[in-house]
Amino acid sequence: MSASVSVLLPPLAAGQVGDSALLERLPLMARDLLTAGLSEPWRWLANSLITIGAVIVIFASLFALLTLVERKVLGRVQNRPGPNRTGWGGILQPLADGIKMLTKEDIVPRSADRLLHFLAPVTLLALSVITFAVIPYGRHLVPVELDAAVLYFFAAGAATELAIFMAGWSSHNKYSLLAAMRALAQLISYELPLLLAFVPVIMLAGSLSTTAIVAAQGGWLWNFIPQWHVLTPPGFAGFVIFMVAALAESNRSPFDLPEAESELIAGHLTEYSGFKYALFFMAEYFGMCALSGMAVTLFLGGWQAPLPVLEFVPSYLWFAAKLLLVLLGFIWIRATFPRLRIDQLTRLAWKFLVPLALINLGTAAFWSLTHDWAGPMQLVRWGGVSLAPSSDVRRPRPGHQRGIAPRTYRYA
Amino acid sequence: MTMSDATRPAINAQTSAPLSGPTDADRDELRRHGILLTSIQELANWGRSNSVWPLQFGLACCAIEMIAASMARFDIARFGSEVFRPSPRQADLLIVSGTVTKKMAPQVIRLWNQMPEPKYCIAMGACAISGGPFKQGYNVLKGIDRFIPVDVYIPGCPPRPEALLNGLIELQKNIRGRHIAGPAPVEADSPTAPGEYPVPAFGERDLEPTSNPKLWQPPVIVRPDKP
Amino acid sequence: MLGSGLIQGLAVTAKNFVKSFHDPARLVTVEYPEQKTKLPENYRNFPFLVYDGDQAIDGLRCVACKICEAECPPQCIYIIPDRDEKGRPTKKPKVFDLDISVCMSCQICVEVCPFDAIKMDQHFEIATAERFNALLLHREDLAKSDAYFHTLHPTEAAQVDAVLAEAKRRTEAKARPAAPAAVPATPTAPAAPAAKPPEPPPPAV
Amino acid sequence: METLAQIHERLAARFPAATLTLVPNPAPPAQASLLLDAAHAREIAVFLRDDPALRLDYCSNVTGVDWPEKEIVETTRSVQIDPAGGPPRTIEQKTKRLQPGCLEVVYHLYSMALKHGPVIIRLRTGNRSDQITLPSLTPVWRSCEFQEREIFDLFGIVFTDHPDLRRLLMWDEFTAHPMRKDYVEPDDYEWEPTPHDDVLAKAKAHYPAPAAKAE
Amino acid sequence: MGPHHPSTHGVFRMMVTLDGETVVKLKPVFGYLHRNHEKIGENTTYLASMPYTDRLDYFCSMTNNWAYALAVEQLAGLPVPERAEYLRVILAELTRLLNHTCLAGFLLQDTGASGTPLMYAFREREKILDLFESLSGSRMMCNYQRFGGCRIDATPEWLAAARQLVNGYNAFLDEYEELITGNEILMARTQNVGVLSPALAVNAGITGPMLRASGVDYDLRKVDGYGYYPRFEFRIPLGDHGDTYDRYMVRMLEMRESIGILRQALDRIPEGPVMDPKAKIRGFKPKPGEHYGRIEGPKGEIGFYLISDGTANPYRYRVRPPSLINLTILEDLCLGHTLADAVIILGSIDIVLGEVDR
Repeated sequence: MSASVSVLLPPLAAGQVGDSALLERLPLMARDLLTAGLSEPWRWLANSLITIGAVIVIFASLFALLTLVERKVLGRVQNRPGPNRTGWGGILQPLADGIKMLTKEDIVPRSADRLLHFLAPVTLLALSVITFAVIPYGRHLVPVELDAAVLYFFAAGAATELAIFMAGWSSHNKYSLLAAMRALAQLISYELPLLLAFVPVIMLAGSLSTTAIVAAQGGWLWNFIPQWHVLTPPGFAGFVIFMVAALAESNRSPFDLPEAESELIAGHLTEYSGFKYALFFMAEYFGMCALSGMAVTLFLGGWQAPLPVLEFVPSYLWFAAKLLLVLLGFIWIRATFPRLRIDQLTRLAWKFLVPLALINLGTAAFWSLTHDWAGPMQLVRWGGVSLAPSSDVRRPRPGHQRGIAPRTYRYA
Repeated sequence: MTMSDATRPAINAQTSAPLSGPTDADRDELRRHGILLTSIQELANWGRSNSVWPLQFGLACCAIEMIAASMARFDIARFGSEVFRPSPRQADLLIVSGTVTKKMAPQVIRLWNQMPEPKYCIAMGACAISGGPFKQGYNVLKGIDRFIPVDVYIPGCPPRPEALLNGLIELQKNIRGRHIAGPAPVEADSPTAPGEYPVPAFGERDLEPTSNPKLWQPPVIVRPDKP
Repeated sequence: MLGSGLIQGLAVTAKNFVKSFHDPARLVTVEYPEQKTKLPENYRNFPFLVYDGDQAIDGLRCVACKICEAECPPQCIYIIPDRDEKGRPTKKPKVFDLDISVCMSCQICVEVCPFDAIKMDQHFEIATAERFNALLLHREDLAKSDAYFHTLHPTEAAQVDAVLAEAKRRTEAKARPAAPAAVPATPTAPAAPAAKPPEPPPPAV
Repeated sequence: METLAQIHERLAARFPAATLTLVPNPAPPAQASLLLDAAHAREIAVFLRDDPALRLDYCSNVTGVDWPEKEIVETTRSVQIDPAGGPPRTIEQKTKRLQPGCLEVVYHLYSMALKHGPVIIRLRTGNRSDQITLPSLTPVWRSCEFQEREIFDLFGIVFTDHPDLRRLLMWDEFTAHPMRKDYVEPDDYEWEPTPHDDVLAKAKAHYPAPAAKAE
Repeated sequence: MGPHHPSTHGVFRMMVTLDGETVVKLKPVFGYLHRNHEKIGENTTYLASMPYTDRLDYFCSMTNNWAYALAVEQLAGLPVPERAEYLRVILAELTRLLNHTCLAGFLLQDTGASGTPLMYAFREREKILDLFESLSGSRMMCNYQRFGGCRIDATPEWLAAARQLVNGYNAFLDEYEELITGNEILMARTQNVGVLSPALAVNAGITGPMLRASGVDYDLRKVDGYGYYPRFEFRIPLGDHGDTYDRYMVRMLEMRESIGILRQALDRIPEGPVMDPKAKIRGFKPKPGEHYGRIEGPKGEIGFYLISDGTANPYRYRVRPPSLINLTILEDLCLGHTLADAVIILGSIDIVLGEVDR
């Protein structure tokens, strides 16, 4: 199957994009220039360290930027300007927050498990950072090329539950414990739809390697419609499921149950102060960035430009733009929705998203098997894949039977 | 009114710690010449003053004005302070917004103890400062500064949200003038739990003790007899 | 359809986000230290004492009758009437203290004052780090000129002026036939439509 | 709706053993009330709630009132006709008597079903020290639950058969009943820049020496 | 939970026993804001209690003022001029708008909508507060009603501003409902949560929108017909399920009715004095007697019970707080639901701790 898909796509060569090749290679050339004087094993080590450093620095500044953007966007949505007095128009706000966090007293509760209490943020951060390794940021910019990159990504991402549970358990606080329980229930529930959601992509691309998946999304139909997976019916359904599950996996509203402010104070973070809290915060944003990056890679064509004429823009910029767009979506959703309850949350996962993802799996198989249908058969193909997921959307769900509907009211 | 100033102890000693560095005027002068004078202390103070996260803690009427100050019309976010943290572990600023009753006072002190240094306290409104209109009540604490140190007092009943913002600006100024090592250690009453303020117990008629004598020594009032 | 409510909500927030850049009704923030909302004329925040003429202390309208001290709900006013050398009351306050850490700006002192001597201020930027000295206002801090009162509450000030002028005319009319007696004026609080004769100061509570 | 006098009559006929007194109210709206005796209060309350003509299903307000012992000076006037045929003389006699103190609970009842009311009933304790037990009406009207707890807290009336009689507003260790008229506030001295006489007296009690020195 | 908790609306404490996340026992603890209002009221004059009533339920100072003024006026038999009665109706309905708007915002904040509905609610609240401020001089603590009328007359400009606000309010409500009422998450969170049966509601003395959400038609504006309410046309929305969603929706619908009342009142308000000329500011001493006066506040029946012994201070001063009595059934509503539900049930009861504890 992978062969049949790759035949459809134009072969990719580095020299094909012409002038932009230099720009494309610019980060790599800079790195090579720095390490040019070193002998081979050292050079490899230096190259890797530079890559790791660059990824961490870039995402750390993205994290800083993101906190600011989130506060600004939330502000704008709520008819107010947001932070604008620290630095020029508020640009230094994250810096101020960072300095304050760094210089804040670090409190470990007397009854807490000191070791776990310390390890939890470190583990979470480490696990979030290593997921960055396999995301292709540009045409030539993949920190680690793995054959099973997608698998690696989700394995590392799934382990973050452990860290959250550690935090909740070690704090020895009733709210934290409840949060830990919620986190486990929630993250395990959403691991499944998350995994099932991208299986269609793997079926379409025929590979577990992220580079190959991005490469499979290159090219344009009739020279202007990009062949991204999100624009195919199973890919679109997969994208929606993936994004819902990603919201839940990264503990974002409306699934921010583990740290639900109005119920559990700050959930598993209740007992964390100062820099450890900042680490948690950072790790959560890293997790969100990684999942968004993966969404971009799997569904939104990775670093591919949306139109042929726009190819002169370096691919990593396209990736950054798409990443920011997805992150903005996260913020937008946070600004709008109330939170679900834990039972509704798990019900949504098991009774709606998982069946939908399974149906989508079948649809994807049908879709990729029928890629050569043409003429009127094309209509049948589109009809088939569009109807299948909607059968799940329309299916009556026992949990929702008790009349969740708009109501009319009478007057005395 | 005659008041014997000699008997008045230094209350809030930590708020008047002078900055032993260059003055604002010096700095402005240097800045004009293109030199950005800074130090670790200033950087830290700058960061702290621009990122004061209040504890999401409302007591009474003033809490509504506190919420209003964080809402669109007044937008405390402009000062970087809209991050109302519900957990005291992550908060920098305790806004005592409203009447502290004797039943509530131990809880407020506990919250204050749970906050990490450096921490600041704003007494917002008449009730938090002195018991205010309700000070004649048997269950009303006559000022939160009997138990915890207060950095800025905002009178008013309730103060307008602008007045709260004004208080926050005052606090920011205050923070910029501090030493990095934190406030002068006037607190630290118990050697076993440094930095913790004793929490009063509920007595049969009143809180026991009724104030923290290390922190609070009211001046003596001497009035001439009424004619 | 499932999700239509969610999409509607997203549309509303998006609309607000976009409009906040060009529609002033969607960006309602008053950037406080730089911009200030215009306070309405009736706004009240802590009382002050009105004086006539140039002398802040001598020109105080307050006659130390202690009505406001008695009526003040939170008991935040403290007055000692002044006496001259012979021990006779001079109808001036020797001490007029107002504790704004207790005051709740209820305006009852203004309503009960028969002499229009105490009025409400509009100054609210008084955050301070000093509880005792900064929040206890003495008569020197409280005394503000009649012109200041006119700028704050022009309508109320005009009414007060009319009432005072009327009272003056009446006392003069009375004083001409009779011996000049220290009859207090018969003004009224502007809120109360009926003119009431002033009551004798109640005994100190 | 029936007048209170009619209700009184019906109740008296229905509960002959109960002592019922009509308490007049001189205020213009004249919300008179019915004083019940504690022994029959629960029965009467159930009757008032369930009687089809009254249906007082809603107990709005429950209040405690403290009536301390009071010395009442009563002036009785009697007109004496002079036997000698002179003009009649009025003789004033002053009698002093000690009105015993009591604690009182006032219930304001309304009917939501029939939309009428109020019917006010009162209960009185025997005195203010040891006979302070009254039957709880919470089993009849749930809305009394917190209000009776509050009265227990602030006035010290003990309600029998109350499901959860604990202090409502003050802390559990508190012993006094602050809404009683003879309650004395704890002397927690507060520095008050504008001290009124009682405050000043308190302040002097706390700082006798400097106060004397300054004078 | 509590007394310091983000969603207890102040300093309220619930002793919650959980089985997993299900509430099996819930005991509310009060008194953290017990400010001795009644004791202070008995030690001061009738007039001096008026500013304290502002601080009872600090969202609804105007209705608190009115309830107290009404009780005293009935106790002393004072007349109120026509214009003052109209102003009172206008201000009471504005207060109802204010309270319900804020409640909707806080309720949604409790369900976790990160601030946006609350911000929109407070945006509108500021407009109403501007009106209050320009009339009475203070944003929240209006201290506006007096025995026998109102303190200051409203200018024509004020009435015009009020008219403008009322005309624009429906648009706000539309936007708000578009934002959130149709939201499936909100419906899932609130429908069938915390169901209150009409029988229990009546027996427990629940009043206000909460009672009407359970389907009991009892609104003092119709029943007592106090003020000039019989002169206005309005309807009472009733809920059929008595759950949290109904409590929210009944308030939204009540706001639309309030807008109708406001339109009528602003059109018909007559000229005239706002204060009864015989009313006394100082030295007010009603004759001995007692009276219980009540009005329909935004949260429910707020009443004042006064015993006068002929002196300047009331002998007994008692507030009937709707919030406290509405809390009676909190445990009944929460049992069997999760902790997250308990939070929004508490939110939908609409309490203000200043009034619960007084």
